[in-house]
Amino acid sequence: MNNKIPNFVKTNQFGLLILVIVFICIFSFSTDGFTSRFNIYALSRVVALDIMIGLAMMVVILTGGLNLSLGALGVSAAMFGGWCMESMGIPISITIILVLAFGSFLGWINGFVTVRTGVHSFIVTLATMSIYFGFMTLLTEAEAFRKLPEAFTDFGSLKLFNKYISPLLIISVLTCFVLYYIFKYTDIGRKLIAAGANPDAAELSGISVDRMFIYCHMLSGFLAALAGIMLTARIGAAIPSMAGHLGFDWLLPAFLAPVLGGTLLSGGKVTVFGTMLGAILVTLINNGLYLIDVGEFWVRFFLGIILLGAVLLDRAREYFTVKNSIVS
Amino acid sequence: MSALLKKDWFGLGLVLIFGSILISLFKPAFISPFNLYVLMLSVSLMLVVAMSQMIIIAIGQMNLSVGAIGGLVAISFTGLMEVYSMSILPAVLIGLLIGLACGFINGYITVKTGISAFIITLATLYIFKGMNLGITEAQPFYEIPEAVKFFGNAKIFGPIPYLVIIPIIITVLMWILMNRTSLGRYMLAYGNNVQSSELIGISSTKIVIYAHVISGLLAAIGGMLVVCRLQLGTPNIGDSWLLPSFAAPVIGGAILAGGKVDVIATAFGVILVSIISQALVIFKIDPFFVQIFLGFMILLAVFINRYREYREERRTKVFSDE
Amino acid sequence: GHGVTKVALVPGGPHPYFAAWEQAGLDAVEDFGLGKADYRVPAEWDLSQQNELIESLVGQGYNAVLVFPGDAVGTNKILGELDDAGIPTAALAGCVEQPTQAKFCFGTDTGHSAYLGTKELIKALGGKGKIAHFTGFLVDPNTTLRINAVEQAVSEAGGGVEIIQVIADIDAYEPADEKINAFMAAQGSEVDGIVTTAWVPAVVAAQALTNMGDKRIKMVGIDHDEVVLKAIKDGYVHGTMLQNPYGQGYIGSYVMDKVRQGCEFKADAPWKSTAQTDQFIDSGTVFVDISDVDTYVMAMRGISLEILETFDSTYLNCPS
Amino acid sequence: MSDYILELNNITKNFPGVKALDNANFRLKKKSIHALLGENGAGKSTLIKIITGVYNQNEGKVFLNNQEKSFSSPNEAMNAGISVVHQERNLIRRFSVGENLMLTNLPKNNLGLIDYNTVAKESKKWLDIMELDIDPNTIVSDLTVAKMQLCEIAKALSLESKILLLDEPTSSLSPQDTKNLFALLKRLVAEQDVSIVFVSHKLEEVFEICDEVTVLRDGKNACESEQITNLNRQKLVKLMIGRDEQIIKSKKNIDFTDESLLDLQSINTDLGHKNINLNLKKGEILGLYGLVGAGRTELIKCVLGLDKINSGQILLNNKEIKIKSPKDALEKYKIGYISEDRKKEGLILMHDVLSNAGITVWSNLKKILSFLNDSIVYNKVDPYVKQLEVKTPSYQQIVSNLSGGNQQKISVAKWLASGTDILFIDEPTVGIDIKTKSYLHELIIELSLKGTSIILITSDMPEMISLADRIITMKDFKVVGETINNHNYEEMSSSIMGNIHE
Ligand SMILES: Nc1ncnc2c1ncn2[C@@H]1O[C@H](COP(=O)(O)OP(=O)(O)OP(=O)(O)O)[C@@H](O)[C@H]1O
Ligand SMILES: Nc1ncnc2c1ncn2[C@@H]1O[C@H](COP(=O)(O)OP(=O)(O)OP(=O)(O)O)[C@@H](O)[C@H]1O
Ligand SMILES: [Mg+2]
Ligand SMILES: [Mg+2]
Repeated sequence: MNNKIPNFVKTNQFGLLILVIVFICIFSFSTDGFTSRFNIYALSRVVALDIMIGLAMMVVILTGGLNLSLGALGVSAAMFGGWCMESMGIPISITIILVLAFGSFLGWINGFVTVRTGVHSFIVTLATMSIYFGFMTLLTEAEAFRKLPEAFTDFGSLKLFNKYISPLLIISVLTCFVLYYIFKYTDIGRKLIAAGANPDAAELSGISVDRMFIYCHMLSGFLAALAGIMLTARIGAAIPSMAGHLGFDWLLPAFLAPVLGGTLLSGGKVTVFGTMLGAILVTLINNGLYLIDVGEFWVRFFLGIILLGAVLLDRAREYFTVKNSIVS
Repeated sequence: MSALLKKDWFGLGLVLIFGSILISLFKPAFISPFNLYVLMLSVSLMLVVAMSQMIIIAIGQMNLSVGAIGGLVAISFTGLMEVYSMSILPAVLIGLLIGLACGFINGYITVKTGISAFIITLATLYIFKGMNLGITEAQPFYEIPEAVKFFGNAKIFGPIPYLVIIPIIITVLMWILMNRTSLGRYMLAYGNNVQSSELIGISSTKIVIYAHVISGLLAAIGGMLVVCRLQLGTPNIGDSWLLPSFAAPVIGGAILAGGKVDVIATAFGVILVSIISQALVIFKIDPFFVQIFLGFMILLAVFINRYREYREERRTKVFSDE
Repeated sequence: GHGVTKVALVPGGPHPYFAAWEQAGLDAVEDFGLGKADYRVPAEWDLSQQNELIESLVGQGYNAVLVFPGDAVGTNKILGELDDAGIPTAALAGCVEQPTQAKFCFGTDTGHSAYLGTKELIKALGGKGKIAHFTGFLVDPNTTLRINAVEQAVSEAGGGVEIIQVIADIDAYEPADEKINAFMAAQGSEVDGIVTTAWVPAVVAAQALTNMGDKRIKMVGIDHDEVVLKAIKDGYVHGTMLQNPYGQGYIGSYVMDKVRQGCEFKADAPWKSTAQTDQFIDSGTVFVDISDVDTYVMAMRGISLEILETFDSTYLNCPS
Repeated sequence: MSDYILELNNITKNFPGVKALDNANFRLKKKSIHALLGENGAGKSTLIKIITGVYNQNEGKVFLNNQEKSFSSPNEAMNAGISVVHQERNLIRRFSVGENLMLTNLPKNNLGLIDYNTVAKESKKWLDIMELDIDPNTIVSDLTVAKMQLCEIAKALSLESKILLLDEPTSSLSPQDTKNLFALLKRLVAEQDVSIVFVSHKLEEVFEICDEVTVLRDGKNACESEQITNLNRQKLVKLMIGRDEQIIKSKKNIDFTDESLLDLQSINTDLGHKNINLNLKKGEILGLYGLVGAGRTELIKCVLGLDKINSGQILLNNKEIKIKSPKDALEKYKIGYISEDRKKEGLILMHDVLSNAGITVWSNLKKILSFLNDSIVYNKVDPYVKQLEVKTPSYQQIVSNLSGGNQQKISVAKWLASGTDILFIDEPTVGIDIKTKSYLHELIIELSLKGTSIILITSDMPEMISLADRIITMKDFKVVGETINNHNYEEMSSSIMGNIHE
């Protein structure tokens, strides 16, 4: 009886996967444009970014904290990249390395201040959000960098697989696999999770929790910077407003994906592929709602309703599978 | 004295007093009646919003939809008066009813499904805001009765605005609720430890629904107060509430994982944030530096306040374990 | 042989400024026989939401897009992609920076409008006084243009006028209310004039002056929010810089249809230049004060008709 | 009509993957103290939670005063006159003791607001009855574990119920506290007709106060309402574990003149330890005895670098060392610590058995690029988990779903796996059934025979005397005595207590 239902079916990812498939079916039948090459390509780019942003938030949620500075950090890193390429003429590959290092450094600041002062990551990142964004605006004077090397911007509009898929999506999916590997198959990944789940127990078991928390923030900065680079490539320029005022536009997608994906907000549990599926689901619904033409002013309303329905359905699935796995 | 030192609001109180003295030494305009009036206005609006979030923090949850509820009530309130020519009182009552209903929906779904309130209110944030936009199509309502406008502008004595009355009453009631009633204590107990409080016999359903209903009502009041203040019902009301609503209670020592909030310290947190943002204007900070200063000031204030409890706070999580 | 034209008019996000586009589009369908001219609003004021909407519009069969750029630079990429897909586009109400695939920019030169508004303010102040400038998000490139334009107008006024404070990042009502009132409290007695170059600060500042009952401070606002217009009528606000959203939507839709029918822009078309683009057509910016606040709609319509009447002959080469 | 106040018939309770109770019966007579016994995971706590409406049984019936009852919430059970002290601590940590005691029925003034003066007064009454010298305004989180447990009992008493369910109420009490409690319980039964269900792993206690016994084994009744007079220790043990108990004593020859392995020299700490001198020989089990609050746990934590040592030296093999963190201790000096608070510090309750048992060995097992997978960890920890006979459906079981005793086994297993040279073991057998307890004892001795040096903190005197080679007594953050253990219970206990009460 216990083995009747495979383990994967019991997971949140399975529920999400089913939902994604259902929505793909609904939208393909009920709208014209959904399966068009242009639309799928566009979707792949949006999804790519949402996944990356979601992952960047996920790794801080792992510690039981939050990273409100995510958007500000990503934009700052992207602007830094723009400056490197346009003003300094640094080659693309080196720029990317520098940007990722810069993002990790800003993440390190978040982590270091959080761990050392004991002030909550919520407040610390609330403050650094303001600070990073302020410095970015000050230093760039809100000027965009738009004379970026063509090789770089072309990458953002490259079309693969019979022009259906953006290479950005491949980067995001690869990142998912790398993170999955880290969390599942490495010593350090396990320690990150343990530290997030119960810091006291982890510390007494010989794990340096402070260091793990700082790593999580650095990883978050790294991923946010990567998202910044991807967005720069997609837009073809590094723009101060590309994540909205203070980077706010990134915050909701950043929460939605991991939370839908089953990442535990109290820390200690991550689901990399859940986050990926969460991002895909939200993007699909958003896109589908525009296509179905419910009236744009109502898009948000229906998005909310569908999200609510999705989490309720998922809960029903959980209930059902647990009920069926009781030994007899 | 040592009992005083232990209070969450004590450190903040000191920061506020010294901060204010320092600012008024440099800029006497800071304590001019008009400035105090302006300060009180901005404090009173945020106070209600912060309380609306605080009560949810007390039970160890988050309400991302406070702003959306406030906005929905604000435009319903003005819409009823403009489009249906309703008089003020019924419009206020319906506004409160909407807030109550929104809160009830949040609470009911959260407690019945066991899904984290963060997710539920994230979804309802879209729903409430979506209704707001769907109804208004982004157009503000302008026809506000004179009485409402008057309430938003008039002063009682000296620099004290009428508008501050309701927030003060709410703050007092909230203090009583959280410190002197079983309901409030049960909310805190629930926030402290869900499992234990259930074993003690505290009903989760009741606690969670009550907290969300109160939160919804407060958000509704906040929305309507903003209408009084702005004298128009724009669909954007509430959009900028989310972070301040968390910041004030947290600066006031609330633990986001639940079970610890302090009404007075939250009020001080609101005042602190208002003073900081006002100081940035008064000192004519170059707009390009404003964000940077704001960030550092928040950190500084929290450092000073938190210094004494620095070790205890070390790994508190944002969310309670479920 | 190009099929019917289906135009999408896409604003930057939900905002009352653009509301007139809806009727303008419908009227254009009626008057010029387009297939469609729909007002399609991104669910949020957010560049990527706008991009997502535009991308989905292609799937829905729209074949011309008029867009208020969510970002003067960032929107270019998607315009380029639409161009690749054979869909003509133009920037409406605000411009995108060159180089761009947008056929042209039809709207308000934001910098120039701020410049003119400040000029009007200085005139009202009699050439001397202290002024404050309230504006929107710093990261919006238009904000920098506006700050510079206001400074330029002030510097041209000789030494008599001085900017004592710039308050930015107040594109939401509540922070705007807080900061503008704090400003009034601290500097209200010193300042002689206020220029606002974004919608929300204009509304809030007009409201604040009305509430204070202060007619000494001269203010020049922007756009046509009822609060601002009423404050002008009541004498609390000196005037406002109006734009022409209806005309933008109406004429823009018309031109897109022409472009799709194969019309080309003349090589010697009398384009205007702005800081962002040199293919700019002014949809009309007028300053309105108490004398013409009631009749501005007529004035705007006049400007629109004038542009429309001469548009073909001035700008277009059409296949016969 | 029977004279049972509480009767449970054929109760079955399923959890995902576990059948916790299987046709179990339980009958509680009026005015009796009824022991409910069984190994870890036998289903004792589950039974109690079914009585109190925390869980609903899948099958079977509950009768209260001969009427069928089924409580759907703890509140209903409370209102029906059942009060309970659960195995887990259920005090609200940020509330005061007084408020916790009165929480279900907070006294109000005329305005309907809580009257905190009355709260303090009322609760003081119950604290006094428990002979607890605590100010009702103390915040619970400032209390020691033992005090918390006593408060919890006081809280249950304050409901003045006729049925009192006590799930391991004495697990962290000192012998003295336990004695006081028992006197009180006997008085309640005699004077107020209270009926009590008593769960404990300490059989001496059962013989001291109980009159009837029900034993559960794997969720089934091994015996039902047996008179205590018909039983003796051997019989009881056999009922519980299905075989006889083995008494183990450490029999080793430690040469106490040897060089010591670990040496604490005049340690003074931030927490208030004064001039602590301690040395640990290779292969020795050094007992640290003391009443609760003597500062033993704190001393160890200071040594591990979690709190500050102000002066003094720590020598390892005669070389001065500075331990900065438990990580340092584990990785550099091979020192491990088994915490007394398994829920908070010992285990990651939300994670599965494998990752809890393996946490200390990850660093050692990792391959190139920090690679590590489940089977590597499994191979390492499986022998220890097997050896301790952890009862779990699989390695993927979430630890919080295990019974308390099995949780404790996991928190021990992970340190066994880590293979440290020095192990600090803090209260290892709190809440552990006797079968496992003797396994654990065997294991500790075996470890020391293999050369691991152990500092053992336990408040269980018999345990201390059977295991330790040498016993150091602490009181008020100071060392007050040192005795070489001759394993003679009477002699040793009087000498230790002598040290404490000097
Ligand atoms: N909430 C739960 N979910 C899943 N399994 C559970 C749960 N609670 C208890 N169990 C399982 O039910 C069985 C009985 O547990 P119970 O806590 O009643 O044991 P116990 O006799 O009290 O043991 P101990 O002496 O260790 O406290 C155990 O196998 C345990 O793992
Ligand atoms: N005099 C005291 N005043 C206040 N708190 C004390 C005092 N003595 C000890 N404590 C507290 O009591 C708690 C128990 O101390 P500790 O755990 O070190 O004792 P122990 O000897 O290990 O006892 P056990 O492990 O049996 O509980 C600690 O939290 C300590 O801070
Ligand atoms: Mg138990
Ligand atoms: Mg101890």
